[in-house]
Amino acid sequence: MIGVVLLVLTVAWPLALATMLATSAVFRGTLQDASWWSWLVTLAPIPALIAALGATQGIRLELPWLLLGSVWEIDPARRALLAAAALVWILAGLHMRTRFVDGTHRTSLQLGWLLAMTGNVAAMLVQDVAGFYTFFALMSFSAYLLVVHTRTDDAFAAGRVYVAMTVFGEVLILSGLLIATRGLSSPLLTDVPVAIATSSHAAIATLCLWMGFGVKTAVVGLHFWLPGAYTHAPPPVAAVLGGAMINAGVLGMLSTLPLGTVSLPTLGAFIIVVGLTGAFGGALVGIMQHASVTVLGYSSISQMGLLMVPIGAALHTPSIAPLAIGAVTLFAVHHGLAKASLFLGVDTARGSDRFSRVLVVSLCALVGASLAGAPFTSGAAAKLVTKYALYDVASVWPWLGTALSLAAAGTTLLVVRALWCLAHETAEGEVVSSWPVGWLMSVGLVVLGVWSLGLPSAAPAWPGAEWLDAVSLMWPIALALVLVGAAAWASSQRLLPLWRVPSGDLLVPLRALWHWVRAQGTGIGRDPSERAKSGASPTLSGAVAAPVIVALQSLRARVRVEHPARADDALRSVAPIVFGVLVVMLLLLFRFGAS
Amino acid sequence: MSPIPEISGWWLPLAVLGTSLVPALLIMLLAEHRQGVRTVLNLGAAVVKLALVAYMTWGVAFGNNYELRFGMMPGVDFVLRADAMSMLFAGLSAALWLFTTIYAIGYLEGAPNRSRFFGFFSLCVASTMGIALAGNLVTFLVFYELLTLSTYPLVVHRGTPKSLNAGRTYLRYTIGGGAVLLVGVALFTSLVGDVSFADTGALVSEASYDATLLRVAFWLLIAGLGVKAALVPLHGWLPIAMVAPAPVSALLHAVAVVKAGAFGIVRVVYNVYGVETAQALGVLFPLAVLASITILWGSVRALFQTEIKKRLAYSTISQVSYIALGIALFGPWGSIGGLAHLLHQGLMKITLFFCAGNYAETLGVHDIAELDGAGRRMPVTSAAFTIGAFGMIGVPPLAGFVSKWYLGLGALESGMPWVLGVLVLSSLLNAAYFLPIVHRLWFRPQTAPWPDEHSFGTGETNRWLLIPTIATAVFTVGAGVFANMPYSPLRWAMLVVARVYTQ
Amino acid sequence: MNADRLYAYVGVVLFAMAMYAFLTHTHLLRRLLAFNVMGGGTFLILVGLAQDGRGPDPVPQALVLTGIVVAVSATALAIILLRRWFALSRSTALPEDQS
Amino acid sequence: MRRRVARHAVAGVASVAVGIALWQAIGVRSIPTVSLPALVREAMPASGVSHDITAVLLNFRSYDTLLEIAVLLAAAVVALALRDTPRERMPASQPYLILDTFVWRITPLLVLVAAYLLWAGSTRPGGAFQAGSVLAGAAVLLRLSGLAVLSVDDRLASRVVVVFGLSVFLLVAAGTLLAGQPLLAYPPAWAGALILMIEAALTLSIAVVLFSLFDNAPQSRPAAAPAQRGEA
Amino acid sequence: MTAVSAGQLLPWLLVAPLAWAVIAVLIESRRGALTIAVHAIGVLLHVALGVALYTSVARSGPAAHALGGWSAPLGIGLRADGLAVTLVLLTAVVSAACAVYVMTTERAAHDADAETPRYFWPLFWLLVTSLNGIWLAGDLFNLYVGLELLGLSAVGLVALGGSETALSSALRYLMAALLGSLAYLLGVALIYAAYGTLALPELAELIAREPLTQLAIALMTIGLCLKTALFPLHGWLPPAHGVALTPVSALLSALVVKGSFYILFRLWFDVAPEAVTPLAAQGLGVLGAGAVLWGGWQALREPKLKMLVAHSTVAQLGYLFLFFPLAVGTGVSAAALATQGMLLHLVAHAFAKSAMFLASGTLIAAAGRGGVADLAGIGRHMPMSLFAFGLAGVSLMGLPPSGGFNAKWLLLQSALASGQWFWLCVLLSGGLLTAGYVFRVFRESFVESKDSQFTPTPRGYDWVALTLAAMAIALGLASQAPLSTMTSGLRVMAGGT
Repeated sequence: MIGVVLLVLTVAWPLALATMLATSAVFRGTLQDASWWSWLVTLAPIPALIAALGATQGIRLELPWLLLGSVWEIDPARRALLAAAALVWILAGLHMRTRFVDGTHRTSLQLGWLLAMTGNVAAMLVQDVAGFYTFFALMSFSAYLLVVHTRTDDAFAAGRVYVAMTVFGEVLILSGLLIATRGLSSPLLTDVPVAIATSSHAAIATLCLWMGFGVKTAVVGLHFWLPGAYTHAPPPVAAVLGGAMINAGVLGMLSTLPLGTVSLPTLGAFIIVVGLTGAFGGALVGIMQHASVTVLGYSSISQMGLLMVPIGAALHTPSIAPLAIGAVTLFAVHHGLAKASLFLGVDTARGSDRFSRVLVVSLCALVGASLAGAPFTSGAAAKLVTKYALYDVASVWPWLGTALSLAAAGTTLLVVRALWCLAHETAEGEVVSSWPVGWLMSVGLVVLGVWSLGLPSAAPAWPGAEWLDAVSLMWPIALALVLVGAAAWASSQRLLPLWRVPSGDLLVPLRALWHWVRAQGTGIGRDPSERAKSGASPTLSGAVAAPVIVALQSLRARVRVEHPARADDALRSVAPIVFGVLVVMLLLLFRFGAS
Repeated sequence: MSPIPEISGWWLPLAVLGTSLVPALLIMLLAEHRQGVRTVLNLGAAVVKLALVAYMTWGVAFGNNYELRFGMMPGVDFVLRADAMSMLFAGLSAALWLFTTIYAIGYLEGAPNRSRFFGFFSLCVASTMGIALAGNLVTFLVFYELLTLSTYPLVVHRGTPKSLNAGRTYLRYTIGGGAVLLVGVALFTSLVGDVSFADTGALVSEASYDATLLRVAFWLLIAGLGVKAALVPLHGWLPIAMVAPAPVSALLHAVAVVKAGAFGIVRVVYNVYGVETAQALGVLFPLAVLASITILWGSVRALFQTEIKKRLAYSTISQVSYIALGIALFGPWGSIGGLAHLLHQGLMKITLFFCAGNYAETLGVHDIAELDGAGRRMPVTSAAFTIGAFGMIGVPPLAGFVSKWYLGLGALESGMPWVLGVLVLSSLLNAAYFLPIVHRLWFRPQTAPWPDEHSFGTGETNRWLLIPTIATAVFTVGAGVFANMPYSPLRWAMLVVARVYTQ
Repeated sequence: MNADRLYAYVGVVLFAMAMYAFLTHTHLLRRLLAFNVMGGGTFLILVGLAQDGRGPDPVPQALVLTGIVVAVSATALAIILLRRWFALSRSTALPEDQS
Repeated sequence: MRRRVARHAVAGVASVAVGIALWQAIGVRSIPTVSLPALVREAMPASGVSHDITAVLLNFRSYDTLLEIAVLLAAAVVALALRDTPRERMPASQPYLILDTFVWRITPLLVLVAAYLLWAGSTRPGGAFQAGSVLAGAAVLLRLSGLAVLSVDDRLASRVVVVFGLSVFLLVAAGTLLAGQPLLAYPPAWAGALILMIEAALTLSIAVVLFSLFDNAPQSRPAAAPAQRGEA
Repeated sequence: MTAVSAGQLLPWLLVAPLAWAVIAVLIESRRGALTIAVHAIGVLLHVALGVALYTSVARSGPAAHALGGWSAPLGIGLRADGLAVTLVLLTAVVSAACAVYVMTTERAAHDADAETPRYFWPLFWLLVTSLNGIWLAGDLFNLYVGLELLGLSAVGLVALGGSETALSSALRYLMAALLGSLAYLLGVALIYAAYGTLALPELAELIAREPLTQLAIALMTIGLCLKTALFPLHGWLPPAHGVALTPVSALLSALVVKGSFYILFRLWFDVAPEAVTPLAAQGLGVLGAGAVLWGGWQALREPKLKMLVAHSTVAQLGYLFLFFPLAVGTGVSAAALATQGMLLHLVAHAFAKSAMFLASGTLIAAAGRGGVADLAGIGRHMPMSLFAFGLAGVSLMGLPPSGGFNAKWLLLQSALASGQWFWLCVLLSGGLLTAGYVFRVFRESFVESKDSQFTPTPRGYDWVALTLAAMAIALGLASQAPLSTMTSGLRVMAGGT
């Protein structure tokens, strides 16, 4: 019973807070300014956290009247993700609290925070397709409020890309779900992989779903929104984006892709290739960035690329799916916490003086080591589990292990680059006056290791000794450090070419293309008259339409003429003629009409 | 079987019709300054009608039949009948009429010609009710034309040259459409006879009729109805008719005119031909194509509009065709989607038009570009607008999502997966033209003073304008969130569809 | 050819000629006269043809009497209108016939 | 000019066509089977008059005559309605001895003729219309010769005389109806008297109406035009 | 009333209005209350007679009355079948409405301008008499006299306006009427020569297809077409109907032109179905189509309101003639449908057009000038008149629910049943054109202009017009009963010709 109440509260409590906030705003109240209120907002995910940690047996609640029939459930497999998300939200919230109380645009910030958080945690406990999709959308769209929080032009530009990509993702997800669940009125998430397996459109459905969620997880090619959003949002927002919300995408993939139910070798291979592209590409572009948050953003792209590898492999070879799912879950939890911690670190550093900054950067280095997969870190565990899961496909792609290790090197480079940037960034943004509790706690969590959160019970047998294999873990890091050294030397000698890849990479040429297309197509869809007014050159369609329009207008002019009906007068003056003609006609018709 | 006493309810359809017909006449006779009486008449009639419709809906759910039938002319009966399908539309009209009436009272405060306005307003709803309850094609035609006539004075209400020209365009389309519909009905009747709407189609054995002529009749009917339903290329009147006062636009777009067309298409496909016969005749696929083209074209045109109401108008063109699309998707899911959208679109679009009206009345804002920062000045209206816009895009848990979900299912079920592409594209376009507005509302600072601001005491705008806006917005959310509740639009659509398919 | 048949034929000729006149003249008085001649022709046909080959028949004669009264009334009415029209417009023809 | 030619051509063709058609049709016609003269002869005894045409006019087809009088009334009413007000009196003409004498001599004679025609109508050709015409002719003659004849104008007396014939006719008609008989079904015994009475009344009215049609015909001088009313 | 049979009632419908014509002449110089009272009694009596006759015949079948006690062919018979009594009732109602309109004018007459012209009432009653005479006539020659009475009183009513245009219109009308009557009379002469009788029932038995008969029918047809203003012989109608006084226009358009059409219908389908040819029927149909299109087009361009309505009459009369090709030479069901449609159109048009004329007159009286453009902004001041105009327009356009719609529907069905698609287009285009000119008026009236001045008009005007218009609408919902009365016993219903 308590469990059910908790479950309801998880969603209802933040929603209630949001409602109160909106009401207060409408009536010009001052709720949003109150200090106690900011605590409520910050700690709104507490029910979620308690539910996630406490629900060892699982809680289930059926709400047939809701949406298309809804089922809420915390099952053991998702507890970790839910707990991690709740934690990230709370920790980031602690960083946001000062902004809640006296930042600009408080109301929309708090509202966005609450709603996105609700969507995020609810998406992790809703089991039916419609409900999941609903909360996923709630999270995605509300996050816009957070992304554009600073209201700068850059933020708006980033927000626009974010929303566009989100909508794109949403419709892809919807299509995927529809294709997958054809014939099911109110399907559960668990039905989806099964349904796909039997569907004749399995590949299409899978692709749609993967791409749809791939927007959220910033799969390469769908990642355009990420650098901008991370860069221009406040770092705690980046923390929840990259630490919690991203995992909703991961969960979406895990829940809906037909992992283990059907073999889609081509698609699996494609996903692996794309993933690796993301992993290396993200690293490559990331190290050329100049802002710590941007670098961290590319790190997310890179990490998520890595995460795609087990997913692709599981699609390719269904038998490894259980292991892969466990690995991905672990990876996601680890990455979420670590990335959040790093962003919070950035937030802390920005508010610190020079001395404290050194401290902050060094602590961040600890977290970064975890991200890079240094031994005895959660990163190492994630990496090893992943490798283990991929063991069975090694025969297909023997180079996969190496690639993953190389990618770890890339991660290391990114971490170093991020820390370097962080250390050199001048203090900007809002100064966090209070003690950065959230960040410190996050560092603690990461350092202590994530698996204490309770690893998925469905996880594979623990790969005992192998994960102490320090060599396989260390050489990529070492390689990276060598590279860093080389780079530092080259830089000091001014040998390093000053390549700059703009933040947003491929988006830049795409945007240029879009502007060009728009310029070409200005006339499309306008009324012909408007087009004529704007002095556009005559078009083919205009040339075709012109005679018709002229004809119609002259006809109209004829109708409009308001003078006495001359035609009738004319007829009247020839009335005798008409009569005569008709007489003859009628006589003939009668005479000869019979035959 | 039925908990309601089995009354021979011939008077119920009549009463439902009368609750707006009688007030219409009374109001028209009322002197201009008798505002109190007029308001009481308006609201009283709306409430009574809602109650009657609710009662009837309840009865129909339990299988009761309410029918009024008498000979209209040789060979043709005048039939008013409440079946599940009619209650779908009647319920929508009755509910939204109440809100629109409230809204209009506030909107027209102090304006001239109110007796005329509300008279024709009521007449318009009477026609809508008649369309809903019509039990055969001729009766449908009667009210369909009555609708044209009663909406014309509303469209030209302002009496400006612009609105008069709009009225002329409106008439050209609708009267022309009516004529085509008349031919269609006449042809069908001459082929089959005066048949009443039946759940699985009035056409019992299509084999005994000339299939080509049946097809011709079908397309004539669709062409006639397509004018009001604003199917491309018959949609030209709709954006132009935007010059009408906001409550009228709301009525035209959400309840009355376009819906009458859409509902007519529903009737023709399901209750006249029967969906299975229509499928056998091969007319559903072209209809789906037509609807798809309309959906996309409307959305594309909407992108280029700079006026709020015009953008909404093109959006309507696009959205209403979802209904036709759902109908054309053979199979229960598509039907459910289409029928549910009939209601959902009404809720969402009326919300949007209310909001547009609120902006115009309170701030004097007509162009999208002038909306910057309106969210701060009018948060409730803007929230409602946001809900409506997101609903249109199909974002869950709003009503639009539910329709799209079932339409999508229907597309796949009927073997027209490309329709899914249309839906996706349309959603993207919807987002592309709605989200910038939402963005302006909330995230852009106000840059210029409002063109024509009115102050309404403490509230952001006139209470009469605000309450219906909130109500419909809440319904938009409710229809989605509680989609699976009994008597929700979705469930009612399911009930209807369960009776439409024979197998 | 008996007298009655002759009446009928004369009536035909009168009717046709008067009809020609009625259609070609624009002067209203002439038209009126043409009308009266036409009427005369008709009456001749009515009586002549009815009696042709059947002997005297009082019915058509009575009809013709009635017809004459009617024609006289019509003529009188026409003249009244015509004179008034002429007084107002100084014209003897209808507006569309005035060159 | 072209129109004029066309008008003549078409009118010619039409007239000739009608003429030829009539001519031909007359030539090939068949003799009818129904014979009204026989029926008339049969019914003559009950008609109240001995002259068959009068019988047809005022008994067998008296309804036609009733309507015919109504037609006449219509013309008279229009004449009254359109008559010039105030009426310009015709200037008294110079006395012409011969004319005056002639008129004075002939008028009583005409009245006498009229009376005879009226009376004769029941037995031989004659009747109300003929009598009335003669009377009206006398009045016209008087008026043309500038002699004092009362004009038929708006006065009640004039109007009474104008409708007198029709009134009598109608009263008889109503009487027959009230007696439970068909319209204008005279009781055979009264038929002759009733017909004569109607004829007499009609004669008076016809005379007055015909004269009024002459008398009230608008003058051709625009000065006399009455104030225009109604629609322009 | 129960004891009086329909046969006994018949002559009263002629005697009563004729008596009132006489009375009207007698009390002509009196104005005001007396006139109103006397004529009100007459109108009431007339309506009562009409209702009594209608109910009696509708209940117990057709009636006949041998005038003078002489049965046809010697005497003249009156006969009242369902169609005739319906038209009698129609005449009673429409003429009553027009009478009330005139009485309203008289009551409200503050200045001489609004006064009824002298001698309106006698002509009015003569007109009513002639109409009743035509509806009930059972004799060809009697019809001629009736036609003449109708024509002369109608011409007189037109001329009452007294203006130059009124006179020229009246003259033109008279010339057309006279020519038409003569053509008809010539036909009567030929028929009598051929069959030796004039009584319609006997003729119906006797008539065969032979040259003389056909010639007679042709002549009568052309004469009646001229009097019915069938395109292109309609030239006289618009000026006459447009210039006449408002209630006169209403009477003329609603009833008078129907008189000659009624005779034509009787002739073709009751008396001489054997003598007519499908080709001639097609010819009439083509002319009818021409009328629909031409009249509509002219109305669309007409700057004066009443002329517009008059042109509309031309167009609407065209619909009546579409009946001929649908009923001659077609199947039974097509002919029956066409007959029903035509008759219903006749009645509906009478109501609608009289309402429209009365409403137009009121609008013009309020605006002070007769142009459509002068109505700009009148909507706010004269809503009731406009409403009546609109309701009438609905019926004319053939939009449901209205008698006009039902009529159009039946004609459509007939066209479809007989496979004559061409008429379908005509029916439709006619409706669209009608919509065009009706809404032209509305477009002006909805203009919101501050500077236009309108004189208030008596409320009674609006009620009269509204009542008539409402009847046209009500006919759309309840056309079954009147139709079954009208068509009962018609030969054309039993089988096409």
